[in-house]
Amino acid sequence: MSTLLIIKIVIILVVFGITLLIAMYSTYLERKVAAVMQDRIGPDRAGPWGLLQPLADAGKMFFKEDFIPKQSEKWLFIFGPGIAMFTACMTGAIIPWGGTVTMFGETFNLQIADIDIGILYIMGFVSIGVYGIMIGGWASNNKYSLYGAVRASSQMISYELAMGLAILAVVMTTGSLSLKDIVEAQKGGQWNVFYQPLAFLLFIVCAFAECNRAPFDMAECETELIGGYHTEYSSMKLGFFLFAEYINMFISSAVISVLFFGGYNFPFMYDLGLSANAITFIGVGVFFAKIIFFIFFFMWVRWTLPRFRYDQLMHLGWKSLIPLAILNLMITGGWQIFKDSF
Amino acid sequence: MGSYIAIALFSPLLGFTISGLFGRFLPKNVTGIIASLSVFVSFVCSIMLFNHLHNGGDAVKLETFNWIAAGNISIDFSFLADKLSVWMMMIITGVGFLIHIYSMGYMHHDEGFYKFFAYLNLFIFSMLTLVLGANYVIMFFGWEGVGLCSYLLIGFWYANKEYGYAARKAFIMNRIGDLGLLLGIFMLFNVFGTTDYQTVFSSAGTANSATIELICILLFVGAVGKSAQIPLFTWLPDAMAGPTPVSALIHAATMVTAGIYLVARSSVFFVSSELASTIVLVVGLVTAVVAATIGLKQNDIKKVLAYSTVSQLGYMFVALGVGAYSTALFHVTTHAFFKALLFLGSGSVIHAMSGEQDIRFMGGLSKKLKITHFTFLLGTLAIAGVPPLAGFFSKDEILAKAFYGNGILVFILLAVTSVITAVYMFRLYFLTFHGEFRGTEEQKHHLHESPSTMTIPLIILAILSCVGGGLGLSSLFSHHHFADTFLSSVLTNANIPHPSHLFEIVVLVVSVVLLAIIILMTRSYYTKKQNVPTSADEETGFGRILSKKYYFDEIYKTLIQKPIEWLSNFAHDFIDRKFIDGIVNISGRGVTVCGNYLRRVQTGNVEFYLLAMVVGVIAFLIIYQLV
Amino acid sequence: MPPIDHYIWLSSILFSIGVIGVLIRRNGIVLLMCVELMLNAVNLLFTAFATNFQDSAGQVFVFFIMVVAAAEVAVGLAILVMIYRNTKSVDISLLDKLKQ
Amino acid sequence: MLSYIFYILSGLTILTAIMMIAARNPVHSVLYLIITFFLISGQYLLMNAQFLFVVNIIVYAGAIMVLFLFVLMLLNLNKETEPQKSMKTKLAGVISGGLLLVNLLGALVKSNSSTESLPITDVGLVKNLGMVLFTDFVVPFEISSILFLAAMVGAVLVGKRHKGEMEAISE
Repeated sequence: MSTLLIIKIVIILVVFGITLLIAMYSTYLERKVAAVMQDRIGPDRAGPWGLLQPLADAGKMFFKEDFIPKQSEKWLFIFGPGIAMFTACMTGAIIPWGGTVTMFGETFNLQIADIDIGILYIMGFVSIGVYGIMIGGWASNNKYSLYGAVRASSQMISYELAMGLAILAVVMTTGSLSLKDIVEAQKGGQWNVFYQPLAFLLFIVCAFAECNRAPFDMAECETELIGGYHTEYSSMKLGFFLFAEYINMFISSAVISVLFFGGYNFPFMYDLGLSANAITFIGVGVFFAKIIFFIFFFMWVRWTLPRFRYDQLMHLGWKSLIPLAILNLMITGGWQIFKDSF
Repeated sequence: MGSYIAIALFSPLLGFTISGLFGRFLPKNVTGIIASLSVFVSFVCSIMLFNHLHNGGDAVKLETFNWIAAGNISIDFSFLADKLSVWMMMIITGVGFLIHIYSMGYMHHDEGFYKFFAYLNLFIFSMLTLVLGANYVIMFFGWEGVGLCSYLLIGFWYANKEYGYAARKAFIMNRIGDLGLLLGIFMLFNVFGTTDYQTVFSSAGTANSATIELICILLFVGAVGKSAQIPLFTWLPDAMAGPTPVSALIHAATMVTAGIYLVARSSVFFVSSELASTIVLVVGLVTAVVAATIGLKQNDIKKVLAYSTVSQLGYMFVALGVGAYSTALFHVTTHAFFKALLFLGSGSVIHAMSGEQDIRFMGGLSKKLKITHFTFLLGTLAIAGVPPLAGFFSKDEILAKAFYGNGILVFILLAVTSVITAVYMFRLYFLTFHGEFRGTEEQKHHLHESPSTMTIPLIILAILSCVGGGLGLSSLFSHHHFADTFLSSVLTNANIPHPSHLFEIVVLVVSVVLLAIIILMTRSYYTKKQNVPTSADEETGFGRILSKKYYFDEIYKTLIQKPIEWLSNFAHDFIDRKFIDGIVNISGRGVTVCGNYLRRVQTGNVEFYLLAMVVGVIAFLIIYQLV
Repeated sequence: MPPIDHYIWLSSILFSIGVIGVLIRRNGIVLLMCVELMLNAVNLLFTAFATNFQDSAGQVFVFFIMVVAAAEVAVGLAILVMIYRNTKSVDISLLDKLKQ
Repeated sequence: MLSYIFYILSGLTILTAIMMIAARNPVHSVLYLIITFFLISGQYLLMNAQFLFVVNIIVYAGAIMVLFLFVLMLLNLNKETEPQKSMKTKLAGVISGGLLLVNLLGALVKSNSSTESLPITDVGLVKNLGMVLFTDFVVPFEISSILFLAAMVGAVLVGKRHKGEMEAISE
């Protein structure tokens, strides 16, 4: 086995681990943020400042009774959360976590795979992600779950369109689908958010909807549907669903950072006179800082904005976001032609 | 020099576009001025071109692009300004400009003011295309454009049904002629492989003489339609439905001369074809006589002038038939001057009479309409052929050419026509301007001289009618006059002996004496004795025939319209209803019967269809593999 | 890589399965799905040939087939939903109104 | 090695396709079909047709099949409401389909079969495909967008409730 393969395997494991870790501590962060916003203290019993709270939660989840309702489709009931978890984890594979590192006589990227289709891969997995919710919700054989599943599916296919169009604008400015190329094109503070503010706005709204996060958490809206698609779930299966949501949030934040905020780039990165490896590691740190900021942003929005009504959600998606995205695309295309002709 | 052609052509087109598209938003004066200016620009261009050619320059050709290219057909969109074209251009734009000015006054109260000027400009453009085209196809393009504008302008007051019918009549009659012209062009193309003037004329000698005869006759059919000769002349008097400036511009000065232009343009062919020339001569002669006699009994001021136009066009065709092409063109010119003048004068009268056109209700207008009266008188004298006004020279020349070219009979008939012309013109003049006023009190109270926009063109045209003869003045003293010399390089005149001085002087003296007698007689009959013509229905004997226009319309109705109606009815009742519908019904019934049995296959069951489809595909595949 | 023949085998089998599905099911939605399966079998074959001849036209064609399939599904499902709304069923054997 | 992957994928594809038409529950049918499409996507990946791979997933698995599932769930169709054909018709259908298969394969067997393995190309990469799509096939591409628009309008029109219907529901 070559060194490169070993390094790749290590990166895969590390990325997987970090993904789970961040997702885990996102639950903690969520509760802390909620507490701060509501002027409470939040979890503080388990460990210092309640830092062990996620572990305690996980333990609780594992030891709860794993209940499968009698009227449900047993296998699909089990597959649902599994698919949700799987698709959530798979998207991390092409995020460029950092620049190049030279170590052990090899130069390699801090990225599991830099594939040709890049951002389309993420779109693909996001579009499959809905199956977990749909299958789980349908298999529960409960009307609330079914409603949740139906809502989730139509919501996600609606917002996927606007999201794809918003991404296309970025792809048009960069000229590549590869996330690595997109990040490299934003070197030196040339962040896409300055060139594509509308696309950024559209993308972040769609990302909220795709993650089923407030204010678009219609599929699990407690006040209307009890628990939505996970009404019948308990124990670690419920844990998988919740966990998948946090992973999705993490990946969304990463993609937002990559597409619009320069990924691992940070201002003046070549003016500090640091070695390449140092720059890369600082870059990784900066990248994670950006990701955590956006995770915080997700929570901030959740505890600030009230939930939409379902028809409002559909109107927003089809009648505002998609036309805006098309407009943005046309402006971008026009600008490209204008730029190229001079 | 080519750019002058382009400017001359596009200036009216631009005017048409502006007044057509934006006219309704512009003030009336602005529209009128733009339209008039655009024609004036063309006129200036014509003068430039004329100057160029007069100083011995070569014909100017403007090549733009290859218009039609299909197989071995290749037609260029090109224009040619030779002496003939420029001569026509001068008349069209010059007289056209004056009429534009006049229209600004005449049409001032009309709602469709901008539309009118748009049409007028389009007409000028079409007419220029007609005379400037470098091949027969471009000419035909202009020819059709002229026909269209004529239709639009005759039916300008389309709300009146009669006027609409008149427009339609003009259009259809023109189409009949156009068909002949089109066939002629096809034949030309077939024989020479091109329709370009220069190529065609230079290789005219190579063609079979019978073919040339046929081509000439076909072209002449087109000319008959456009120039209102027998048997296609009845549209022109009806065309008086249009506003009077239209009558002046289209139906006197320019459009109807397109036929003359066509024959003159093709003079190379006509000179060599005996039969066609004879036909031209006979048709022209008959038309001249018939129209003149009809003119004797008309009571509508514009109709009299219309028949006089037809008659004068007949004169021109006689000249063409004799082979005196430049003489015909000369008469076209002088006729344009005095006929435009007469029409505009009549327009001024009608304007003053608040739309009244019947001369029986006029009279004594000379006191109120001084300028109109005087100019109209000059026009009348000119058309009657009083020396030294324009009409005398051109008519006299035609008479002379006819006498020396075709003998005494043609000469006598023309001379008689000339006399009749003088009679009906002075009848018109005296009935309109002298004697007692016969209209209503309200009209009398309302009488007024027209505004200066109308009178100034009248004055200019009157001057031209007086001096226009100058173009042919020298024929009395030498054998070639200006028009002859200028046009001789493009027109192939037949070899006619020049009239002797004795003949000229005899004609001069006789005509002066005759005219004096006619003037006195008509004056005493219509002014002194206050005779007022009766309406057509009260006429008796030959007068009735004349006032009914030899029953031409009625004859057409019986000979052409009725049989066609009968044929259509037959086709409708028998062929269509019984025969074709029968076939359709039988087939339909057959399908119904078959369908009644076959519909049992259609179970309406989608599954069955699907299965049938798959079985069909399998069967097809098996057959395909077996074969 | 397997030879092109095997791709033809695979596509033919998938296509035939689609045909059988169309013939043995009565649910309109499942019928549409079977049609999708047939289209996919054809797509697969196109791609295989495109690879075999190293010509991207075949793949472009697959792209267009997907476009048509998507349009077809959108309209087809809309029609089926309407049928369901009127007849409370998606059973195609009930759709014999054309007979009258 | 790639050949083995191909045979495994093919076997699974055929299996899931058969399961799809055999499943009694329409939702199961959809799920089996989704798996079939994933396996076919795998075949694309095997042929290095990356773009088709991802488009197949996004369009078929991610949009079209979600739509199917959505409609099935919306209409709440399941095993109990699924109409079934009689055994005889089913048998007829299977025989017809089998005959079709025999025909297709018969034609293949009759022709000269090739044993050359498929070449490995990069015609299916986004870059190459995009180049062809926007140069040689730009007119069909534009027309297909019009087709989409028409389909969208059509679907909306078909699915739209009429005015009277809406009032009847709200009452």
